[in-house]
Amino acid sequence: MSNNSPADSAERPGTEDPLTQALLWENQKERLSDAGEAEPSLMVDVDGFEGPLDLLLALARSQKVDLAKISILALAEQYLSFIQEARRMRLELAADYLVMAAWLAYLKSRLLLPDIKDDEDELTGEELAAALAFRLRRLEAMRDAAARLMARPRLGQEVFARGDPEHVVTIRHSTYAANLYDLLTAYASQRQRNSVTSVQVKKRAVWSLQEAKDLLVRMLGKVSDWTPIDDFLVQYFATPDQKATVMASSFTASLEMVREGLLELRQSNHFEPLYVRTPEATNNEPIE
Amino acid sequence: MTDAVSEKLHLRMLEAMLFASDKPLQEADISARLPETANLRHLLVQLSELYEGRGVALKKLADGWAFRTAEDLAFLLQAEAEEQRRLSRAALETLAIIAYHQPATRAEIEQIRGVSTSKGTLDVLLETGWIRLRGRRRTPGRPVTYGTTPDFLEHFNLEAIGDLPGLDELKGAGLLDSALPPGSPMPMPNDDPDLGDEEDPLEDDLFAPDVVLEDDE
Amino acid sequence: MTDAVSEKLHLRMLEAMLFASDKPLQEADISARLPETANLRHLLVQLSELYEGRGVALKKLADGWAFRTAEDLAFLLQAEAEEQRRLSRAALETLAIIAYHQPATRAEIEQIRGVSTSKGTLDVLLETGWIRLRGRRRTPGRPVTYGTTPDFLEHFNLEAIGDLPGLDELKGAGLLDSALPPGSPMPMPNDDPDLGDEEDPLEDDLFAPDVVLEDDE
Repeated sequence: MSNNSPADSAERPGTEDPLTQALLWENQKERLSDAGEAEPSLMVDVDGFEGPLDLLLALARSQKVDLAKISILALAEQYLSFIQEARRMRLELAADYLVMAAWLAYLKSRLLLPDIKDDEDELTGEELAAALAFRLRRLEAMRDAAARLMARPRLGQEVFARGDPEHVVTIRHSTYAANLYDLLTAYASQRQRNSVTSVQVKKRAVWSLQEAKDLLVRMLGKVSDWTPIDDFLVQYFATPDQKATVMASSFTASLEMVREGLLELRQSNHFEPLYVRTPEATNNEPIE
Repeated sequence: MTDAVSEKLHLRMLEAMLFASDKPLQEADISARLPETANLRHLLVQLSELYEGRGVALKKLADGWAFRTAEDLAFLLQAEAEEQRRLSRAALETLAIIAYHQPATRAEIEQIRGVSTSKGTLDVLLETGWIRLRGRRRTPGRPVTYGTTPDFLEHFNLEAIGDLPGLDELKGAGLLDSALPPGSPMPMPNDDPDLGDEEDPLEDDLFAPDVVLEDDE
Repeated sequence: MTDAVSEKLHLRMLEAMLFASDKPLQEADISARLPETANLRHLLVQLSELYEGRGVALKKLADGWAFRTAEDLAFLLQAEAEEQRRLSRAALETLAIIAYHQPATRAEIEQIRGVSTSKGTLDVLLETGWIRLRGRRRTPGRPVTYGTTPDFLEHFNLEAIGDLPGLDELKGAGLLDSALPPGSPMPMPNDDPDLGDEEDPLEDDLFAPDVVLEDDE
């Protein structure tokens, strides 16, 4: 039935080697052209083809003429008889091969029948044939281009780069971006944040009125002469905030004691020192 | 320094930089590392001449310059040859189509090959680093466009995409025109990293490298 | 082939081999890949001479022969990359405190910020060149004092450290929005290079941990 040995055809699909494929391709082409139309059964093996266009191209090359001058009509007939043969043998063909067959049958009819110009937009048979010829030429051109690319002296195959490159050592310098606004914002916000978190209410040392009065009673018991009140209090003026509370409390206490007749106060003028003594009447004990 | 002395120094600097690198260096990058007074074009010509006929040659590759072993010495260096994955015929054709027709969509590749492209074919090519996803075509469905990379040029020893073998003939024959039938405008393959009018960038999230945020703490 | 022609070919082969190899080549390995007639010793001398005074030199290293960049051009292989980095918030605050409260010790900075300062923060600031170690505070433990540098003034466009705006001005600029408690101290920053009364110079041995006891002769 087929001239292809089973081993030959089995080898074809799995092959990845482009060179081997190219050789197979050449073999196939030769077989196609040698056999001609006398033995169409030869061409039924479609395993080695990459779709209907590829098959058409192989058939076209079997015409041994320039693709530009190829007879599309003959090509269409060749393809159709190929498909017919395949069907006769009940071979399974992929759908796209059949679609192409249908299209070629249509093309054939358009080429054989005189052109009926019923639709301006419709392409004539010749135009359709030219389009197909173009596609075949273009596919072949791309195939040739691939071969020419692979035939170039390639890096790592035929030409070589420096095997031991001396790599550039990158020394990184960082430059930092920050402007005055960033700086001030950072300062202001952290000052503010911190002022909120660190406010502590200090426990203030406060003399109560009673404490001041007790102190005055103890100290003034033996004062018969006018004496500046500060002289008694100075020993408690250790810190400024204590001074304030001592003065305030003892002044208030002294006023209270005057009202009670326990004490006399004298001040010559505003902001002058305040003098204090025990009243004569109650000054029962001589101090001297 | 006299002109002759400084020129000699510049030539040595150029030689050292190109020799040290295994990748082509762009002229702008070389200039940045040479003194301002250096005339790079002139130096490159001089250096090329210096290496003419030697075992190593200065080549203009992938829009840059690089030293490569002389092509005729390939036989000598087969010990260094890298094991290369063999590409299937489908992959080779697809690569050629992308190279000559870029930017090209999958549909365009399939239209030229007349057969659907298996996912594996594009994957294999992407893995070689020779092709890349460029962007999206501004047409319905916004298909991804493919193009070649600088590594492609470097691997195939090409100065620029315009130096693809047989490009002028293909153009002249109208075979790079994807429209049927052969029409007037003859497109040129374009591997410009900048997207063309008909391309949109890929989505940001699709293949964007992670954005690295710097932090010094 | 005349001797001269074959010698030239051998020289090219040697050059290409050494160039393409990913490691230095031993003489035995080179010989094995050269034609038998080649005189390797002679070729190595010739190749060395060819590269004399050039940007690349042929070197005999411990494990064989290899091309290396001329030593005086090593600087070309060092790229200086500048990267812009933003200061972290912690670093900015620390910098601001040092600027306003200098001379300031780490403990003082921490007291003002209310959080501990990582070593990294001060390191980053030292790297900016905006702060410096000034001296040591004359207090127990003799902690290092930090202050700003002239670079700081220059970067932030200040004529003198006293030009930093005060609290009232910060408030006026809307940077401080709520009132600070009355009596919040506004420091008088001092970046005088001469050390103040409360500072000792840094020891020569910068990080000598020993506390130096003052002698009161």
